[in-house]
Amino acid sequence: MEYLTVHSPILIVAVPLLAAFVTPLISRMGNKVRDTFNVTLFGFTMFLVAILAIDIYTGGTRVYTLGAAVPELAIPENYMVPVRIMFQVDGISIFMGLTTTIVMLAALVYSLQFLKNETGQDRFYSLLMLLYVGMIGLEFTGDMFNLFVFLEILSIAGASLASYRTNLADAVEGGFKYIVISAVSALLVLFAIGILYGQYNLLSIAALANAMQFNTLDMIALAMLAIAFVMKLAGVPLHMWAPDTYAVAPAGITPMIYTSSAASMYALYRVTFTLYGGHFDTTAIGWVVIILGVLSMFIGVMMAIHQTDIKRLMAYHAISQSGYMLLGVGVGLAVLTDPVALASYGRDAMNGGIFHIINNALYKGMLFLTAEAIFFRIGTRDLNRMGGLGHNMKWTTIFFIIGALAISGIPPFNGFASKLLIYESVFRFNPLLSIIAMFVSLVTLASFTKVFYSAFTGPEMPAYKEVREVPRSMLIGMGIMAACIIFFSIFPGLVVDTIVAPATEALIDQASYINGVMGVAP
Amino acid sequence: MMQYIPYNIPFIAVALLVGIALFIIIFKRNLIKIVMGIAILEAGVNLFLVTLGYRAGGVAPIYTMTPEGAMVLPVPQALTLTSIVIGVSVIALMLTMVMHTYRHMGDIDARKSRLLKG
Amino acid sequence: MLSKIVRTISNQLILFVLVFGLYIIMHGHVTPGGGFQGGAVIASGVVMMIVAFGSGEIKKSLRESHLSVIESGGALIFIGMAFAGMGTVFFYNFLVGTPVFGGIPPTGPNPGHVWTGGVIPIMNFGVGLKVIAGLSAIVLAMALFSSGEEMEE
Amino acid sequence: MRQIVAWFVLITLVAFLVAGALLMHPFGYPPSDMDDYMIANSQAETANNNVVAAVLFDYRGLDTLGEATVLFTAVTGVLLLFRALKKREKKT
Repeated sequence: MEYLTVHSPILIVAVPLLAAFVTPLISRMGNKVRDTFNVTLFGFTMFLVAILAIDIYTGGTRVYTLGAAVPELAIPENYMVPVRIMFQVDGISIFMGLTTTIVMLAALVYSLQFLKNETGQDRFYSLLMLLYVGMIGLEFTGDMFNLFVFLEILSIAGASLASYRTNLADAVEGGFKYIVISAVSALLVLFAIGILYGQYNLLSIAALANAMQFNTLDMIALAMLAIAFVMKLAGVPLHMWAPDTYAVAPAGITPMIYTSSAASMYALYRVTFTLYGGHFDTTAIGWVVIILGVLSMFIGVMMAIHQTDIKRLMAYHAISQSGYMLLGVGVGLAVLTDPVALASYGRDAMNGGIFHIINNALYKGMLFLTAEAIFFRIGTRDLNRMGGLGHNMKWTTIFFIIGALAISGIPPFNGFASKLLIYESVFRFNPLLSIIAMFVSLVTLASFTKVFYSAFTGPEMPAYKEVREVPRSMLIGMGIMAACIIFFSIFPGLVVDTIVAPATEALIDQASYINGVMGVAP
Repeated sequence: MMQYIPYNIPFIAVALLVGIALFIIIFKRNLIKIVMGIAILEAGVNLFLVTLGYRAGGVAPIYTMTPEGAMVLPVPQALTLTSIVIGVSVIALMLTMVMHTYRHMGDIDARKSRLLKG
Repeated sequence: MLSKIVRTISNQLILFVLVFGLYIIMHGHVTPGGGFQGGAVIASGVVMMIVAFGSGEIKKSLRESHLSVIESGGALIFIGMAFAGMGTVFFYNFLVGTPVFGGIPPTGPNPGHVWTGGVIPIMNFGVGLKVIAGLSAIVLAMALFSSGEEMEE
Repeated sequence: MRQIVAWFVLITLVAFLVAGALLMHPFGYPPSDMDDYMIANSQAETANNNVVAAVLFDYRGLDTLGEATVLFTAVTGVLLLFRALKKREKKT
């Protein structure tokens, strides 16, 4: 147990990686064996995530140096800078890790029966595991170049899964768009890493943050990193790929790609708070993030209203919801150097923004899954051709209602809890922003009401008389998400205190992140 | 700043290479050309990484039968190797998708396809 | 399929390519080279065979499913060596000082010895297998697709 | 309009890049704290003459594992996209 706790950061990455490598071999023994194998190894990974989370929430940041004589030995003896790759897991990392793991569990279970009649299942599972590895690695790593490598893993796995249905031209185009955007953004990240490396000869995030001088070159690097991550998380000026890709990706994958955008958002926060924070007045960059957030919120929801493709509509809502996260954390960033404002509302705004990440991954993921369940049964995503599905797909309808109410911020659902935190704190920062946020929430409600009426209510359509409820594993996949949503809705205070507040603290407290590496006495 | 210009020509070359690549990616609409643009962008970034590690008069960082003297930095070479392989992978996947698009559309011009507009 | 001259020369040349690639892979820890470089050399040999004989001919002796298995095997060797260091830390070079590839070279320039490097030669071998199989599989799949052949699942 | 915006973005980016290139450390004289450690200690720590191989497989081993994974992912992805879409009749 002790051993597992010490090694859990790397095992969480290495075990699914092993599963991905073994899947092509083990699938020769039959589909049942392969499914059991994957689910078992993922179950073990979940167990590891759980023990790591408990360890972090009780013991603080964990550093794991790969290849050193002792895991905690980040800097070689009698030397001043770290030379090895290290994993550095703190509050925000494990928060993102938990989010990713829950979504992955739902996606994996959902895919089990969804894929029954498709070819290429072995490779699908392999890539799904690799997508998970990419996200978790991106969230846990404490090294800039390693972050780039994991970013590429998740991009390539995501893009090839997005165009899984190669018989549809849209699917291939969606995947191509995603890979182009990913490649350009990853190369921008690599360029920025090169600039930082050339100046400081360091690659560890903590050591770089320690050495940061914030001269012109650092600003250029920051601009590149910010552009790259905003591109990857589908913030508004660079959001064009998101609807195409989200709409065509097969079920189970859309929530995962969406969560990988959240992982890019984590990378953006990690760079702005941990790498660059504390060296300059963050007000300006905070405002940039806020403006990006408001634009994403507003334009996303406005584009969503007139969509008729159910998944495109949800994709635009996903962009709009990312705006809330950017807004909340942006306010925190803008007041980072002002202790009074930070204590009175900055922390709450960041809590709201970060809490919204997990809420949104859950209900947005579930909505994507319900949309895909409808597509699975009736073979179209066009809202105008749906109707009366509530008669035959009762569970899907219930899940859709839960998700729609949560995304619109209706009390008592968890979307309301996080949005309320954002409204209250942002109102004290700038009332106008808060009003825009509330307005967007109303429009979201209107939009989802429209979807609900056109898809689920109304008389039973003759064409869909034979439509049945989706298979059980798909229902379980959606049920996992719904259960988490309900849990989060009943105990929002508990969730904020246990997992969100440490995440916020980890972002604000740059010094302890640096000390986790640089402070270890040789 | 001025005194560095004669020595910084490799970095300027990198900047121009990246500029050319971005020009291609932004303005060209042929999918193959977009892939080529990304390949050039990769080449630019790889050149940047490997020039970062050059030490004047240095020898390759391999001790086997090496002459005495300062060695160039090994880390950028490792990073470049990693990034080359990643580049190959990305481009292989992109070309796969282009081949599929061609099969569906009979054409690889992004203007003619429905979604790849912006 | 190209002309008989090309086919004959390719048939002779592939041996040299294989030997050269293996040399680069197995001496990766003493001279310039390593798994990726050597793997790319051998994979380019495979590409030469595909060009000379045509993908349909190659498909009879080289299936993607086999390549996929070889690739997984290479990846497993690599990650297995990393896991084997778990006694101390993931990726710990536990073979240094042991009889297997454990010789420690003298500090400073030296003639070099193959029996050094700890886990690195083994990892190089795993990566080499992986790169050979991976790159060949990509090119073979593309060649088969563009010649309109049916792919196995 | 779109063209103008695109040109503006491009020119700004290239200007930034050239400015960055001029501000970099002089070519051939990089700072080298981390790399000096590797050059000095790779033979003793990893029993390896080739410092680049030592960096690849030991000091930054996870990057190489990630890189191998990227290649694996790409191969799996390519084979996934080129797969036959219809299930084949099982040979008995």
